[in-house]
Amino acid sequence: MIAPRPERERGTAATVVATPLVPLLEMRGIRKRFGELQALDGVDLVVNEGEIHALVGENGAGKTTLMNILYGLYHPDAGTIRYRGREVRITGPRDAIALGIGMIHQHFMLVPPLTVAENVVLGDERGGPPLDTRAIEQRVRALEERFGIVVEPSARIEDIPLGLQQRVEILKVLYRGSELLIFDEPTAVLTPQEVDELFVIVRQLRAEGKTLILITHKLREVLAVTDRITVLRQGRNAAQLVTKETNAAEIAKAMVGRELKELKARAATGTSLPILQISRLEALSDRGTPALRGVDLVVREGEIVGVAGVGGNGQSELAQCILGLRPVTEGTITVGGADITRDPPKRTRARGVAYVPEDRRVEGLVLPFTVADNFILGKQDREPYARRGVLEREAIAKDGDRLAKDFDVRPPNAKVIVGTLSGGNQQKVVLGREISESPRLIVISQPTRGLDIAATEYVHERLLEQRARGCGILLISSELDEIRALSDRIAVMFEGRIVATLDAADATEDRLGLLMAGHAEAASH
Amino acid sequence: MKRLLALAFISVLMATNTACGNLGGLGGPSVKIGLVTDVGGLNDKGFNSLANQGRLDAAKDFGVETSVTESKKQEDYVPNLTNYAQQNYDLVVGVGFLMTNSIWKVAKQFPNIKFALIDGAPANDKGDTENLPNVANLFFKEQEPGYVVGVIAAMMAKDKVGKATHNTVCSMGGIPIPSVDRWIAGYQDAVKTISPTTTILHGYSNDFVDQAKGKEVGLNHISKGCDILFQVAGGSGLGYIAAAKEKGVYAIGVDADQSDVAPGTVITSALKRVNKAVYDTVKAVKDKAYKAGDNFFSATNDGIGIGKVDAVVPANIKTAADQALTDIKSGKIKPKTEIQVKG
Amino acid sequence: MPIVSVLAALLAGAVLILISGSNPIRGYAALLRGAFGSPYNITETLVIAVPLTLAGISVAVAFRTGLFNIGAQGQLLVGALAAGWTGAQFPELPGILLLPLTLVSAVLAGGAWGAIAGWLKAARGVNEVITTIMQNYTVVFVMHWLLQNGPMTAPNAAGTPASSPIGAGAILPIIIPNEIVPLSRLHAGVVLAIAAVVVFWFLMWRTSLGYELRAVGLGARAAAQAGIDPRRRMVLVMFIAGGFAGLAGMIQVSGLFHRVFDGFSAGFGFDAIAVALLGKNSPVGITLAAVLFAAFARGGTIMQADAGVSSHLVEVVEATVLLVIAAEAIVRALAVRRGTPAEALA
Amino acid sequence: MELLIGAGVIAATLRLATPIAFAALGGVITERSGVTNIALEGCMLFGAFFGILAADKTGSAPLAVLIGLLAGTVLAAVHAVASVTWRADQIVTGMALNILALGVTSYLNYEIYGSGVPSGVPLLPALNLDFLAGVPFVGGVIGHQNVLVWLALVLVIVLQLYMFRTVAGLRLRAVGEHPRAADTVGIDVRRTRYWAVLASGGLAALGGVYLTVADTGSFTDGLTNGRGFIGLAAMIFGRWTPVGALVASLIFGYGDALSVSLQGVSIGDLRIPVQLLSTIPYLLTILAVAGFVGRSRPPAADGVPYESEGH
Repeated sequence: MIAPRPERERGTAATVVATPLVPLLEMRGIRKRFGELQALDGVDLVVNEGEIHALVGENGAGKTTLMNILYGLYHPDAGTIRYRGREVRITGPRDAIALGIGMIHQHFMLVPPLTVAENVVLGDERGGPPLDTRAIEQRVRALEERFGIVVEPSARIEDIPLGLQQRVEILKVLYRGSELLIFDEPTAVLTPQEVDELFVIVRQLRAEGKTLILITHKLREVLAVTDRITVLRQGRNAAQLVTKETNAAEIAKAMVGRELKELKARAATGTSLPILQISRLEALSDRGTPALRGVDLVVREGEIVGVAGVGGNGQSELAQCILGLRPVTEGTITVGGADITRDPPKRTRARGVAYVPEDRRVEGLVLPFTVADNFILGKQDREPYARRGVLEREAIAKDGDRLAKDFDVRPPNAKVIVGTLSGGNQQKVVLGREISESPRLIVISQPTRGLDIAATEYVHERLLEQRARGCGILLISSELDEIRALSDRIAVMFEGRIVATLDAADATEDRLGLLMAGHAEAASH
Repeated sequence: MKRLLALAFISVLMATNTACGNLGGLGGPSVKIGLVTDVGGLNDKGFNSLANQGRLDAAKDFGVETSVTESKKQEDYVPNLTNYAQQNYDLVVGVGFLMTNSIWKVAKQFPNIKFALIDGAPANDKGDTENLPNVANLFFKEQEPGYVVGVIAAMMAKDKVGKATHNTVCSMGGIPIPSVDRWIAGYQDAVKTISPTTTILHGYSNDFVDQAKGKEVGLNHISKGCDILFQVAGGSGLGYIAAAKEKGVYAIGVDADQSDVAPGTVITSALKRVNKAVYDTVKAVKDKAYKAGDNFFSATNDGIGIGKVDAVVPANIKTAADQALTDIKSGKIKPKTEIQVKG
Repeated sequence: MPIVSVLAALLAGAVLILISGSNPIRGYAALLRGAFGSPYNITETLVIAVPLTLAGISVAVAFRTGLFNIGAQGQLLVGALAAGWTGAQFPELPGILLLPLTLVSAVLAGGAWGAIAGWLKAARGVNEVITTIMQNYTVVFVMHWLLQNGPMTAPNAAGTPASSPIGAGAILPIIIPNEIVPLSRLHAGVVLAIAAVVVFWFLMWRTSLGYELRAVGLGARAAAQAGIDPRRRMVLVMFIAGGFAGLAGMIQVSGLFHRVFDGFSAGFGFDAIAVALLGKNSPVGITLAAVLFAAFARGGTIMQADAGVSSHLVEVVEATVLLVIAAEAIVRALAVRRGTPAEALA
Repeated sequence: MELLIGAGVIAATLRLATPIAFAALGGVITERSGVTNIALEGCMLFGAFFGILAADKTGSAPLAVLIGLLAGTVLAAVHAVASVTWRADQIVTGMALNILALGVTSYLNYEIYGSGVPSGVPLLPALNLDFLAGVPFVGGVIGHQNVLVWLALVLVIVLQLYMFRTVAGLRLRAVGEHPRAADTVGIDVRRTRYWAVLASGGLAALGGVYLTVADTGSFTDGLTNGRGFIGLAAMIFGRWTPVGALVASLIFGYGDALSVSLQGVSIGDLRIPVQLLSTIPYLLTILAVAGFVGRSRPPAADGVPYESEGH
């Protein structure tokens, strides 16, 4: 099961660890088991003071589990943690905070109805009993100035974009005077510019004497900003590297244990026939503010149109409007020439529209249902799955097993509860359900968020297959690499508008980044 | 789920073990009396608690063995009555007009067991009254004590005695049904007869439990000038008395003597001696003098009466009340049974 | 483990009974005898279990769809009123017509009353907990009005707040002959209840509609994007929930009382909430939990009658057992869940 | 007009709203922490019974308030243990505690007082604001309200401030919205929830104390008559805020007051049956929520047991 570690890597690790200083953090032989799964099987992690240390590995390699142990959220089954040379027991976040360890969580630990300042100081308000809002905001502002991180302290979390929410997470940690900062997949939701800004912050923190652990699977980022690298694979140490002395291929190989596939070159399959036409589309957000302000967009048969943009600029609302989940206040949407502007999801889907929502756990799947039951979601009242309103259990089970096999769901058992599957396999269930009906149009949001490399490759291949079949695809993603790799054309959304639509060939990362940040003039350059 | 199954299984096991061979411990006294309350329960401050008082008195005085069952739902009446009948109790007493059909059903099945029903007669499945040879119907003439306390209220109001200065009297029922309204009918009849100028108010709490609601009706009546308050509403009525107490006016108790609920406020009580009815019926069974069919408890046999009269009530009024009671006994006064002033 | 906890709860109850001056062994013996100790007592336990099961299904159907139906009590009474009215309105009709008519009217009336809460939630966003609580009280007072010398009061009621008896055709027959269990009241309603349990199971797990309801309950947004409109399902499910409760009301009228008495069937709708949750909203679970509750109700009464234990102490013992079972069930469920890695690795 | 908005009706509104407001405040505080407490009814019943018992046995009304409050807190403590520590189903636990409270209070009431009621019990006084006597309407409405009515109003303000203007309130809300986020910054989720549940019991119990020790002076079995559940509805109606809960309680109380003041009133020849008058508060509440409030969002983690990971 578990690939043997190459000798060479071990040697590398040994030489690097032999630094004269006492390491700031030493985790040795950490083990953790969840039921059947040995999540960590004797992992070591050594972090020196003042460095940026990358912790890389695929999803499920154990990175987050290891960090949750360091932060006291999980208790290890075995192993020791030494901090500043002293053995410590971390039984909860309080212990970690007291030691000077702070964590910027991947799923932000922010309370949506509270303000930025309230979230920053929560649990360490330094005052009271009365809540002195002004004093708190003052303190947060001072902190922001010191580290050059700017967010309006009186804004509510639920009103600000994810990029800013992440800054709040960083501020929270800095506010507590943490010396060791753990960043868990910090760039997943950021634009390239925001990533650059984050790295400026990260380097500045290092200059201030902070130590950082960066959990990621994006190699470019690892190479750009870190000093040393620990690679995990399947719950074990796969490599210890020094950033300056390695390259992307070496890290990737250590992560995956094999060479990566290249995406196949694509033949142009696009016809001129538009399948989706959106004109002057307007809609409101959940809070009643304008979310779409006149969107025009066309997707043709056999074409992938990518929608790039910083999260929260109307992409989700756009997808929901197409599907009929959100009322359209102005404008029209047609699919294959038929007006679907006011159609409910059921009728929209009947016209051959498939939808892969961005949050598969909440929107895509009914988690407590089995794989087979999730495969028929939306088809539960049609033959062959139902006759006269009565479910055809046999047909459901049979097709469930077939689809689970076809789409490589693991375990390949349609009776498994979907909630217990990994993210990648959950996404396969959604994708399998949606493309098994041979749709004419697929609206797909964040198709590979949280997936490991193999699953990402799998999803991309399937999408290209659909494109080749002549299906139109509207691809919404915050992963620019993904958009650029798959799209024929790229539309950039900013504040509820499509500010530019570029051919893939013209869409350089810089240009997209500028457009995403609202610099519309970039399109003309 | 396993848990429930297991529990049910154990239950059955233990039940079969214990089902036989118990009850042998009874025996002893020859007469056994069972009382089944209605859903109001033993603490209802009304006919159930009085019936229970009668049971306890009888147990003490006659040495009979007694038992009581509180009904939690109307669905319980039949099995609760049946339980005693199956164990060959000598007398099974049911309380309340809601049991008329249940007692008919059970009594028909157990012709050798004697039954008694407070405030009702057996009613067959059509809803028609059908007297049975083994059911004693214990009726009360609630209008009679209502009339007597009405005399006191009317004269107090007319003569403006003490705090009764507005020549207004009032009353509150629990719900508008005949067995409640009869009290009020007698009360109003007396006031209309003795002091036609007195204003009469009347209301309902629509509840027998909620004291706060009763109090609000009381405060509402007092704000309209009422200073003598008569209630027929169980626990809710206690709230009505509380209103009188808070505002320093007078109240009249019901069912039992409620003078100690609020001394100085409760000037008297209209009594319905359910305890006596039960006690007498037990005695009759013991003495083999049990009489099926209608048994009326009225002024004639002291089945009704009035409670302690507070010192604030002048002697002449007290005398007038006694006289009214005597006149009712003799048939000279026949209090009305229908309410005249509805609100 | 669970048995140990339940025994501990019963032991605590025994101490209370002892302190109150009664004999706990005699008390518990009476409890069990009252619930299951004779064929007659078993049938009486079942008589109580029938409406509890149906009301439990009413609550469960809503829970499965993500709604909290506190209104089973009111829906039951509305169903009873409808059954009482229909049954008395056409007394001459033969049973083959009148019984279905009575049943359908009760189901429709209970359903419509329940659907109000669903509609208010779907159309106006009104939390169904508020609506159903308020509706419960409203029914009680409307029932007072109808039956206390009101429009539905029987002409021969003689002071009893009751409606006219229903026609013979509307009556659910006793299913156990007097020769086998003398005096038994166990009526064909128990068959209806079993049928309802099967219908509940079939509806929820074997039909497209049930699939949709469960999908809405477990993942409303996933259901919505798949074309299952949660709002319509809210109205529909509250209609179904009300229908089951209405059927319970009809059974009390047609099976037991043969008319409507003011204030009857008190509390079934509230016990039903605990029945549904204790039974994990599953058909078999609800049935067993209903029997357990009914056993406590009947056994508790006999405990007072035959062992002199205060009925209120019986309530205390019942509550203690309920608490222990609730805590046990959840702790157990959590222990199982903790083993799954999905959450941990997400 | 007098019957609809006279000083008498509005004063009655305040009285009738008070116990409901206490229960609703209890609901607000516990649900804001993420624990549903459907046992408010039982806590109220405990407060009502033990309050009047204490008043009777100690002869001191203030002491009665304290003991009543404590009794409700004790019952709530059981709920806290079951729902926070054992992570039992909060609704089943609540239902069980309601049954328990009814049983315990009814049992003790019968054992201690039999069929009688205590008399000469010291009650909490009204606050007589004589200087308002001359002021029309206002004097009639608030001139002679019980101290507990005032306490309820004060508590609404205090809790509103506590919840939105104090550090502890901030933490409470964080725990109810996102317990994990609170946990990661070192806030003790369990302890916060424990205190919130205990406080909810105490507050609901004050509603019960009001009924017996302030309003009527005696206890009868089950006299709270569902007010705990009405309080729960008022909490939702008031969108889980103290001030909102008060407004909701007042609307309900107003309906209740109308159902009394309109008795005997006829519109032309039409006499509204008294039973139907009693439906006013319930229908008014539904109408008010449907008409003005609409959708309301509970705290995100309401009713969800919290389990810190990895233990």
